[in-house]
Amino acid sequence: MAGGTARARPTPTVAPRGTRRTGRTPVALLVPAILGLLFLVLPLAGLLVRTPWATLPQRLTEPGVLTALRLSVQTATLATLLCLLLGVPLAWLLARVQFPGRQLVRALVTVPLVLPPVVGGLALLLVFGRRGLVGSWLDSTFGVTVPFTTTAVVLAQAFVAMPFLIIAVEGALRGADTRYEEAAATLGAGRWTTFTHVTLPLVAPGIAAGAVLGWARALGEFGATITFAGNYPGRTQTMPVAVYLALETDLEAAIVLSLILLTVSVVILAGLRDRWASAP
Amino acid sequence: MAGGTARARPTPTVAPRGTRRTGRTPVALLVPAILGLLFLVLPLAGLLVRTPWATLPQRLTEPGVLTALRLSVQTATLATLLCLLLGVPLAWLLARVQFPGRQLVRALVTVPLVLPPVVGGLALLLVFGRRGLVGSWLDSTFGVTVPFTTTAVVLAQAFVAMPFLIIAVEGALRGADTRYEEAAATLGAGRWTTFTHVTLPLVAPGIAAGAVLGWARALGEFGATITFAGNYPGRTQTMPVAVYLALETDLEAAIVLSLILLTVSVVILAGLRDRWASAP
Amino acid sequence: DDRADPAATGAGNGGELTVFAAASLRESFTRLGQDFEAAQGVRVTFNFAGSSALAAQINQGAPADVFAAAAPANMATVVDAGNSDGEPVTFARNQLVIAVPRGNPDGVTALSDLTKPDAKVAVCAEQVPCGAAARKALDAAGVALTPVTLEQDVRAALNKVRLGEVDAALVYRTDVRAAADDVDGIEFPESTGAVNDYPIVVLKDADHPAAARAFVDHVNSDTGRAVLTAAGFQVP
Amino acid sequence: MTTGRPASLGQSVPAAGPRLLDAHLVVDRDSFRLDLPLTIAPGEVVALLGPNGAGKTTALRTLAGLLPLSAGHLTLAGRDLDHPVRRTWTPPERRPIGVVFQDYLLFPHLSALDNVAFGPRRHGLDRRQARDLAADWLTRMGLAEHARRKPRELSGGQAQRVALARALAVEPALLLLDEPLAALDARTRLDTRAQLQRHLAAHAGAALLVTHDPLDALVLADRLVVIEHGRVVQEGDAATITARPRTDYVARLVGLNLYRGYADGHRVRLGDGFELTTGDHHEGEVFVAFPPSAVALHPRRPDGSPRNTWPATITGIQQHGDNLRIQLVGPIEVAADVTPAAATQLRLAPGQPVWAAVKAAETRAYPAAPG
Amino acid sequence: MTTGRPASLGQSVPAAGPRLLDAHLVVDRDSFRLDLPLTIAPGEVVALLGPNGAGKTTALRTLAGLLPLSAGHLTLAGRDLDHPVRRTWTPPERRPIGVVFQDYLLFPHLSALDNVAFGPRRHGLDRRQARDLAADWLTRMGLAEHARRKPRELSGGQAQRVALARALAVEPALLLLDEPLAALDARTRLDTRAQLQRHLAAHAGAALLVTHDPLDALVLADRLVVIEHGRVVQEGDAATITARPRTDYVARLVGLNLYRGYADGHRVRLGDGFELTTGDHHEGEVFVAFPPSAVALHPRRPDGSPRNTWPATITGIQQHGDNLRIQLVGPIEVAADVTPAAATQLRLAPGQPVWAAVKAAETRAYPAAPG
Ligand SMILES: Nc1ncnc2c1ncn2[C@@H]1O[C@H](COP(=O)(O)OP(=O)(O)OP(=O)(O)O)[C@@H](O)[C@H]1O
Ligand SMILES: Nc1ncnc2c1ncn2[C@@H]1O[C@H](COP(=O)(O)OP(=O)(O)OP(=O)(O)O)[C@@H](O)[C@H]1O
Ligand code: MOO
Ligand SMILES: [Mg+2]
Ligand SMILES: [Mg+2]
Repeated sequence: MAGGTARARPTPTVAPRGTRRTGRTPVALLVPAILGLLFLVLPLAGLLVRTPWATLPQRLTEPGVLTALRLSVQTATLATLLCLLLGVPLAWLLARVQFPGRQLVRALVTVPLVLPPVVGGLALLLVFGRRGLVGSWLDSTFGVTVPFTTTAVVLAQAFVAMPFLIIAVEGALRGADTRYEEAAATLGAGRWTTFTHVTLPLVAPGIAAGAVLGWARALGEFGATITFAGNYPGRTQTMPVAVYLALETDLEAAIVLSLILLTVSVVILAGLRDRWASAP
Repeated sequence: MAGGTARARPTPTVAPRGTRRTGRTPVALLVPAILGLLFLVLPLAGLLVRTPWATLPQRLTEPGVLTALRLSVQTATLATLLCLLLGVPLAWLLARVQFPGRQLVRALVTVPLVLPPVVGGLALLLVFGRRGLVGSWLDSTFGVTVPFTTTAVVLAQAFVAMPFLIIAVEGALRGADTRYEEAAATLGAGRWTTFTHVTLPLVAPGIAAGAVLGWARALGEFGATITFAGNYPGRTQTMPVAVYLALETDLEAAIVLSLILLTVSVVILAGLRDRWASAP
Repeated sequence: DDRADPAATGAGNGGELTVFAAASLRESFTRLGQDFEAAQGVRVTFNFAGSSALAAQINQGAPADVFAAAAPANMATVVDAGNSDGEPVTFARNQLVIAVPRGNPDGVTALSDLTKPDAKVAVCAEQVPCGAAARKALDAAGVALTPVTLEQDVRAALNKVRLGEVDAALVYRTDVRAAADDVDGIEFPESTGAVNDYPIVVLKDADHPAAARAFVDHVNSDTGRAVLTAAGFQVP
Repeated sequence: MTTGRPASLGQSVPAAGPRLLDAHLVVDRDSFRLDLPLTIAPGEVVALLGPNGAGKTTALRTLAGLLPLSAGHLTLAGRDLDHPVRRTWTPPERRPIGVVFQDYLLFPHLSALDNVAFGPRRHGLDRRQARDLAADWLTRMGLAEHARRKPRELSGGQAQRVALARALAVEPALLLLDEPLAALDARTRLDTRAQLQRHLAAHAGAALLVTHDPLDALVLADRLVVIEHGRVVQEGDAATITARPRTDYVARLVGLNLYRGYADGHRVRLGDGFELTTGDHHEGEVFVAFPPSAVALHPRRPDGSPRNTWPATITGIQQHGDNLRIQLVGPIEVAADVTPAAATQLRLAPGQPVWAAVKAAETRAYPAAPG
Repeated sequence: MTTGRPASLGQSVPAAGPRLLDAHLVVDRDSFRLDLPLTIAPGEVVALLGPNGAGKTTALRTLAGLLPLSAGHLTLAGRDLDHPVRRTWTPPERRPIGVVFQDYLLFPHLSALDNVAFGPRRHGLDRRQARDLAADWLTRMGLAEHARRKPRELSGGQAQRVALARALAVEPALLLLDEPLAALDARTRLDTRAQLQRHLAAHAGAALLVTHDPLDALVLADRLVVIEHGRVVQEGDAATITARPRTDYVARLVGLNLYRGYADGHRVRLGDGFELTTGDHHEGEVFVAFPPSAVALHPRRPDGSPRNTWPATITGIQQHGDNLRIQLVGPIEVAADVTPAAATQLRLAPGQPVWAAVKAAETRAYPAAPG
């Protein structure tokens, strides 16, 4: 499974690669794979065609852009951490513990996925808003109001991103061989130690995949953010919100902002993935 | 790993469950898991509190609602199939074949995730629209225009949903033991047969998780749909679009529509998951 | 309202005025805000979003001083919930035009030109103000139009024209003015009966009611009217 | 080689002295039922033998706490670890039990060293101490130079030895070993077996060893428990079991021909009417056993002394050590060992009819009722 | 038990007659290098033996096409399957090679039957035919009633037999078996070994068998290849290897004490100055071997005939079959087998000094240079 040293051998029967089993990539897989890639990447090309390259440097240096970008990356990262903190245990619960109503909980977890984000933001407002179920209590007890703060951005992003993480991690947990956990138990590891020392490392690729999904979803989140956190530059105006506003007036500006967001995320993901993708 | 028959034994040391290893669920996992669940479910409660239960039956029977609901479920399902068709091979390529630029492709796959959906819709227009890169060719050659059709809805949903599927499936593929594929090869199975007969069944839970993610994301998709496919009842008006428009005039109506959408998706997912969650 | 610590409410700094304004007002209000800051020495923070979302936020206790909506219906939601301080006033009007690609290749001159069999037309959905206005105008003209799409807002309809996906769209004059590079606006007589009003009001929970009133006055002042007119609005 | 039904054994023969482990393991799994009374004294090593699918791994899993009992009980050092009726159950991590799994189950993300250090860490040692201890164990297992390797970089046998070290490192009161030596080569096996023997002798705890290798069982275990289809078919020390197998499986294990019949003095009537004359004198249900080497083959009916002679047909010939082992059918199925020289002389080949003869003095008869 | 370095063997001894497999397997893996010349004739069964980590599995993987050669070549039935210099390489699925893996690798999602039917399906049989064939194989393996089970519901030994059936069902030209009998119990092992032997005899193809069990190797294989550290240390038929081990590993495998020294007539000087008198007469580098049973132990220096006597100290005692095997240190390390009666009489215990004696007639000396 280790990367191994590929031996370059340009032969009709394809060069073997490391310790992996090798052979010609079947056309039946290659064709749809390439079609899929084109389908995902072509629209990006469409954006690039419409990009006003001349004004690009100027846009980049506009102060509001960098602020929004920084805010986006920061909040998406915090939201991902929150998702990991709450979502991984929840995924574990769903995958490893049998309890009544598990099927229902599992389906409920997907709710934020299906909810149109704007409605999600509204729902968050109904709960954490100053007049909301939890928010009114927070306000009267601690004098804290959540909406329209950077915290609200993080919560909105975490709300929409968490299901992705949970489902990906639960899938990984179900795929993992539970007998390693049994072995850990016989060595004196309780469920918690087993979780941290055996389960987590074993499903690390799945968690990484889930975190990437969650981070990307959080980074692109717009509807819930603008509804729950509003649109204040420097505080709650993330890149997608800036893009939305730019769309109101200037198509090209919106495209440029989107491309900036994309470039940053692709660079970060490519960098991160280099690490974890080679791990297992 | 099989479900097994739980023996009910209400003892301080927790009843063992089937063949699984058993023991008390650690608080360090239980607390964040429950917090996570609350975080995801409370907003739903917020919506329920605001639901005008009295007018609910009347809303449900409005003809436009059922039409939009049917269209949503149909297009999301078709989009998921398209994602499976193109996305699983692409995930396989990323997980199993080493080729130059793999890291970049992997990062590019996440682009639609990060792109604000409205911009995604715009990008699709720039490619498949009447004046788009591919669309103008389609129009002049076949007289086909994609935007404002149900096909456009499916494409928009597939575009935003595919990354979820790909990342989930690739994670599952990386977690799977490649030695089974080696064993298949020694039995005369080529890469394609190995893929269909060994790899796919082995990563079935991962694919199912990815499909659920994709379906749910497609079902909730709004921005790319309305931008690329527009909004026409019965043809391109999906539930999220209907919800968004209802939101413009009537909060309660929007909440009711959202709840209908959610209920349908939770019922379908709970039903589906009963099947695949017990499989591995 | 005499909350002790405005910072803790998330409303921002003490000397800061918060204005919730419809997204279509972004350019005009940003300029007005700069003028106001210069004149009054009060910082203005805007929260631009869809009018309906803003109304929902305000009704859920959002810390805002002023609400400027793109339609009376959204304003009514806030007023009916008792969150306004006084009666809203209409500070601007917007009128429909037919947006066509620059140079008007199909030679559109009237609403009835949009009913040609192969013409692709975008109008706003009836739930949003420009859609309601379009309905009114089409009814007034007695034109039975079958659009290919009912757009979520004017900008979306306009962008369909800009990208060439539709041959025409019914949008506001302000929108056409902002996109003058790509589209032409064809005025039509029935639009006068389908004008959309923009109301503004000071909110009940305003932290800075005085400054809020000053801002509303500023919008209705000559300076304000000039800025709005320049953007294509009509002013009452 | 036909066999009688195993005699009903009732309760397990209790180990002499105090019992460290006192269990009656009852587990239902689909169509399979394990019903195994089992006691082990402190310091005692019990080998659990049985054909594939007999329930050995199932028994180990219940002891380790990985599978709950359906009925019965499980008491270790006076502690009730699993008792369905009393509704008590102790999770695996709180049982003083170590396990070497049949397929290793080394943690793939940890080095060999950290795999072995895992248990000691959980038992309270700090990282440094645990690693020192682990390094020590690996050295004893001859794996010092592989300490940094990940399991997938180890060969099968190396992995097995790491698994052994990992289980031993926590010094459990009861050590469970599922085929611990199966994947080891002859040389390492000898060393590891000796070490295992030393370790088992050194600590006061007990051990249960699942093995298919009679030599492992004989060398390492104080007592053998043989199960088939989830039930005990024979139990006792090596000498008894070797001398007096009670089932076909045990007979093959120890290399004897075994029959069940009804004795009337020196004559034993087997089920199908055939009679054997034995040296021993018994009345009633008995087993008769004799080694393949006691069977002589003749081209024609022999005259001379052997009282037991019968015509038979050769069905198979295999090399067996220096000799050939000949499988024969006839009134009874029997295995015979002959030297290659004799085989050549007799021109033995499958299908060929021969006469088999066994001297009564070389057979052993013993009562079928246990005791 | 000290041993000389294995003599340099150069090229593999080619099999007699036509070669089905003609290979020189060279693989580099981190610090490990396999360098194994290997030829197998049609119908021949070669056993590959070696200590853990010697490279047996690595060799199997290169033959199967799961690991590319770093150098050398691999030709099967005249087809170049892997030849780095000629840049040809055939993927595993197009090699007429079947593999039984060390840890089974049964497809977890398929029943035992479908696991076995998998290969035949890929080789063109329709579903019905493939299943019939698979059912047939399972029946031969004594697994008919487990055909519908999933691998996780099989015991270790049952799984191993399904894996065996799966590899055999495609009737490969070259069958590779990585410890195919290791997990089987004594009874099943005997049957399966016999079946395997029949099957191997029946088809024209060849087989390479990795095993740790000398008995498996002796019974099943026509020729033995012993590797250590990735290189061949000894090769030949069972008789030669049993009689003339060339390394410590082989000596232990066949149960002999082995030394290397310099012969001058009947006297052989070992490395450390100690001299052994042997029955054989040689000049130059030789090996000297004798069985542990040839070593007699005495409480005092014996008078009498044995020419080789030396003082030694007991370091270990193990049961070994019916006897005790005593490990001794002294001028040379040696293992001695004594009966329990003798041990009791001598009051043997670890640490106790004794005198060891070996008759010259019971030792064998043979040249260290191969041939
Ligand atoms: N998860 C399971 N579900 C159903 N039956 C099972 C399961 N696991 C094992 N069995 C069955 O239980 C019986 C006992 O299996 P077990 O693994 O205990 O045998 P074993 O004695 O360890 O055999 P081996 O020597 O081959 O490892 C077998 O018939 C097996 O097929
Ligand atoms: N993926 C790998 N990367 C690096 N080294 C490896 C890898 N796999 C095996 N090795 C090393 O290669 C050597 C040969 O291993 P191999 O598995 O071929 O041994 P083996 O003879 O089959 O041993 P066993 O009898 O224990 O199965 C060992 O030293 C092992 O540690
Ligand atoms: O500014 Mo609006 O509410 O999008 O028409
Ligand atoms: Mg077992
Ligand atoms: Mg191996």
